[in-house]
Amino acid sequence: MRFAGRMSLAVIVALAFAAPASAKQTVKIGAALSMTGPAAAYGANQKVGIQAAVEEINKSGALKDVVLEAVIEDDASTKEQGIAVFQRFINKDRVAAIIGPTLSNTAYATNPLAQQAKVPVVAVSNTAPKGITDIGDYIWRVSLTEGQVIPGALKTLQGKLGFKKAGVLYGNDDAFTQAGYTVMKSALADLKIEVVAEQTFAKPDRDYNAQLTSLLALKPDILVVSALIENASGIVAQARQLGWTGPIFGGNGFNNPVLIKNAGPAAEGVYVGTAWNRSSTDEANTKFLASMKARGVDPDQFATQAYVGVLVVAEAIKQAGNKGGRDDIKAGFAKVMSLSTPLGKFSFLPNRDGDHTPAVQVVKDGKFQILQ
Amino acid sequence: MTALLALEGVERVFGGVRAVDGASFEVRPGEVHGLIGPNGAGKTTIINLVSGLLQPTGGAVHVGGQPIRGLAPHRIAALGVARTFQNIRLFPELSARDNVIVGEHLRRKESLPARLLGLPPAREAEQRVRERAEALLARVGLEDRMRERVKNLSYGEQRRVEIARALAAEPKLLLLDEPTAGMNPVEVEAVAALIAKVAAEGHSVLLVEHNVRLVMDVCHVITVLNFGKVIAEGPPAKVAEDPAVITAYLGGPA
Amino acid sequence: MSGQQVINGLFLGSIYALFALGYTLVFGVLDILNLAHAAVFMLASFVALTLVASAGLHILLALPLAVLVAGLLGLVLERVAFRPLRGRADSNISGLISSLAMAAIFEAIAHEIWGPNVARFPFGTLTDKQLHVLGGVVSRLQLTIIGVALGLFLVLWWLVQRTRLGREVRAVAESPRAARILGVDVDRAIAASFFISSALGGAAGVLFGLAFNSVSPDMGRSVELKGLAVIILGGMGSMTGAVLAGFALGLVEVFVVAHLGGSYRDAVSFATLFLILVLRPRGLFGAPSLREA
Amino acid sequence: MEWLQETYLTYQSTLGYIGLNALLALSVYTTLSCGQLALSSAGFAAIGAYAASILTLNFGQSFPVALLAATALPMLVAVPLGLPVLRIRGVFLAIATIAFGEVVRLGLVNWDYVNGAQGLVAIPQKTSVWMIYLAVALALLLLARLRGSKWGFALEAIREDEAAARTMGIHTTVYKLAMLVLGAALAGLAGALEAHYSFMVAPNGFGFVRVVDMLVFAVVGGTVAYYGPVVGAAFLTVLPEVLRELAPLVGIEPGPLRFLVNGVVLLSVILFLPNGIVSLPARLRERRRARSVTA
Repeated sequence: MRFAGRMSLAVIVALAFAAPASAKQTVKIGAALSMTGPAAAYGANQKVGIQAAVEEINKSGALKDVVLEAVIEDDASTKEQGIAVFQRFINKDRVAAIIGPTLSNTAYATNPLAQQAKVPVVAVSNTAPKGITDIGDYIWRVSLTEGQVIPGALKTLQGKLGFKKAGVLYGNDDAFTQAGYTVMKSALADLKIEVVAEQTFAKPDRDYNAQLTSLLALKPDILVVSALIENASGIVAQARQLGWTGPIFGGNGFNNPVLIKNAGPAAEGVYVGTAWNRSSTDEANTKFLASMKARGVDPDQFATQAYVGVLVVAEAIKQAGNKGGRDDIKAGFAKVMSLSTPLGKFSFLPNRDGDHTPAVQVVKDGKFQILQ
Repeated sequence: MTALLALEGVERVFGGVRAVDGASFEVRPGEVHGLIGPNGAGKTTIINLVSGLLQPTGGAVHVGGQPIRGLAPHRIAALGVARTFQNIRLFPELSARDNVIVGEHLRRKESLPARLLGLPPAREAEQRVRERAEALLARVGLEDRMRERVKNLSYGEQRRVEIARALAAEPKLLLLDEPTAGMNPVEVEAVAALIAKVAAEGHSVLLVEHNVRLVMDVCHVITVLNFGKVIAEGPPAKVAEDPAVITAYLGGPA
Repeated sequence: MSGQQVINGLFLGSIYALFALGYTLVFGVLDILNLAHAAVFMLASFVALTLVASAGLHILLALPLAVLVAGLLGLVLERVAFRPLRGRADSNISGLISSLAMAAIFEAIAHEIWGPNVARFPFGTLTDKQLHVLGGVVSRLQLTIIGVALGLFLVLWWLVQRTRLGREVRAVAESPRAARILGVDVDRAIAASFFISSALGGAAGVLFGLAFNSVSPDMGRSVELKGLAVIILGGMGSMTGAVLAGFALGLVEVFVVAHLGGSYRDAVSFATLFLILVLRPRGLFGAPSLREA
Repeated sequence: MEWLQETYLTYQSTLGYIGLNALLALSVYTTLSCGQLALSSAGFAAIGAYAASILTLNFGQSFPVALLAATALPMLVAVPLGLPVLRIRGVFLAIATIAFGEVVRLGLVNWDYVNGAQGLVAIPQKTSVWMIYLAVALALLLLARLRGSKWGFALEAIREDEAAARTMGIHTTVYKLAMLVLGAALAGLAGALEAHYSFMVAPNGFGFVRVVDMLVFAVVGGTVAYYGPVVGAAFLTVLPEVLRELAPLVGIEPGPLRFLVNGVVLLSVILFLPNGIVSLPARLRERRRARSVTA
């Protein structure tokens, strides 16, 4: 009798726990981020963005019974571990979608595996103009390529400042900065801007005085720079120290609060062509900034795009009728239209690249401001 | 009959110091030739010059009538010269037997493809090499220490392995640099007998040695060096009475 | 080459020289490469940054403290990664690897404590004024760094040439066994070399962080291989050589950037390093070891 | 059964990379086996990877042809590299070969034909795991067959005492060069296999960090035995995946701490197991014997 009683109690307890669980459906989203290695700084920021988005969506109840769960793994900035993480997500964690990986070079190695396994991938920081979404119909991208941002931004800027001669400086040992340079070069050619000289640096470098001196000696009207943030603030500071007071133009890599923090007054007059207008007063953006502030984070573009990556996945689930299967999400992506995000109204292009309005910002009074 | 080894006015200068200063002497086939002299007389330098680890700064060394100037050590070894080292340079992590097997290097004419394919002839050849090495170690009285790593052997045992390793090349000329240093009297006796026997088999020996009794017993000819110069040469009995030698050894005005 | 480029080269060279000075000291004494030197360089920079930014110390107080910490890290390195290997047959290979392991550990710790982002010293840490010389601009900070590099070189030279400790270190460099017979406390001399070496590396790190306003867990990357080039160029274990080679490499790099372009800079450095090792293994400045420093 | 399949699918890339890393570790081991620390393997792997990828991508060559070229080209480069460089000893050889590797990497970064830092992408996946292990098996067989032969003993002699080996008539330069060339072939082959396994190659995959990894595989596994590098590569390639598994259980988040464990493992092996993991069984046996003697 006593035994039976305990049994029935156990059954009741089990049922009590099982009942809500059966109604709730957990959808796992894998995030392959570079938390160690050369790209560690980006992975760390992306992680914050992803966690924030997942928490907010779950709390809002926008997906009804679907609960998102982020599974975050470190790819150590290598393709070897990137591949291992993807296979884990695909076969072991059985995630419904994958966000990442941080680096384009890793994406070339990992995304074909997801394509083969029919697992949708959302790239949130791959900006290589070619070859990412070309991998297949399961590969989607939130991050605008430099090709979508730089030419328009340079055109706007030239209309305002009227420069004719540019000095170009770029990091040639990094896929991101080299791709950015290629875009800048053709954009400058299209605008018929003379390039007085090109100089390069390597990602570990912290001294750019020699390159800047030889560029400035040729009297350009503007410095056009393709650099990641760890180089960007140093380049800006050293250019100013060498007496350069003219405009400096940078791409997505410059869109980072660290630029202002580390370059200080030297950052004044830096123009940034970027996917994310951090000073936008759009509600989605102000809400995002507030929520990040509450977490003690001053977000950069990487955090923002990662955040939007989760929003886009959530929207896809919603569009698929609150179903979180792999193909549901893939089908849902195609229906994401004018989604309100911190990046602006977001849609996908037919080639699965992201589409929203890029911005040109200028650093003024110690703040990023939209170029009026 | 031409000399197996001939030094003609050999010089070697180290940063202004003349370690060997115009030394000339010859070693004939089948001869045990002693090379003695006080510390720093240039004996080991001569061994290094003959084996090619050092190049002379002047003069000429001939092995079997051929000048060896500029020849690398392995080329000199191929002329039939093998040596031991004053400060023992065995391959410490290898067993005694494997050390001796390395010594057989030049005598082994095996085919790499046969070996890589693991063909029987290659295996048989290796079996023979092993047996020869074991026989040589038995000859120096180390039959029960063959599998031991040489770094675990005693000083005297290591010296004997080195001699066996040098003999494994079946050299025409054997250079022994203080082969009995650190040995007990019984071991010294055995080495003396071995040297005599090796010479009887037709090998020539150039022996650098501090143990004067041993040198007197086994050498046919002795060359005495002092400050890099030859100060006496001849049969043991004659050299032992040479006043210059006595002065050099006992000190005092030369 | 313009006056500005000469200044650029001298400034870059002084950083290389300072980094290589400590590097070459240990290399000369122990004949092993301490690949954790760049990690100590980085940690010292973070320590100074924390002392200035969080504890509010003046940089002139924080610098010596950070240098002291770096020296202590050198002692830790010696104790953990090198002393246990001494006397092992392959000690130069295993020492190289154990120092790599320590570098990974140091870097992971820095990463954990300070995060992966590039940090900078607070504005106004050192009042900075622009000066005009040689037709170019130079900041007082840059001049200070060049001066400190030369000053530390002189201090080290005095330490090695004129003090008892220096004599002991030189004796150990010559032959540890002989030194021991002569009554030198070899362990102490080696530990002292590590302390001095790492302290210098730490000083280089703090000055580097100040000069470029760039402190991050991977900041050592930019100097670790260049530092190798400098110590080879200068001749193993030669302190004068390291300083001269540091300045020479700085000037050559700037020259290459000015006349061939930045893409060739590192390739030229490494090709030069390669050729020197092949053609003149004792280094350009010929001093083959510490005793001629 | 399903569990087995899931496990295989999850870890198949790790399995492939164990083999690739084993080949790369062996390529460092070949020169280490005669006492030379040459760190040129990343450069050779880059040459092989790019040669093969250019052949399959741009010239439509078949995979076997590409693999052959990727093996042969580094060998051709190794000869003129080795002749001057192998005269340098110890740490200096290491530095010279690091410089070589950096020059190769920087050459690729500045070579527009291969897209510079962005590398070659969309390389067809032609490598199967069995091919990798066939290559590993052949390399191991080759090294095993050398052991105990005239050539194997010559290599050991050079490792132990080069000058003494020369007086035994061993042409040390030829041996050292042969091992560098063999290592170059293994590295080139590994590079080509990896490129056609992971869809892409980029210069940053072949920098100083990578060659250090290869050396670490070899040393952690143990260089006293020819199979040591394979054991080391297996251990260290699996380690991050094991940590991934364990991390949540002990509350470690993905990030720097995982990196720390790697450093600690490496240091412990160097300090406490100087002959690498392969010497562990012997060490344990010795200890047990020592204990039974004292007891």
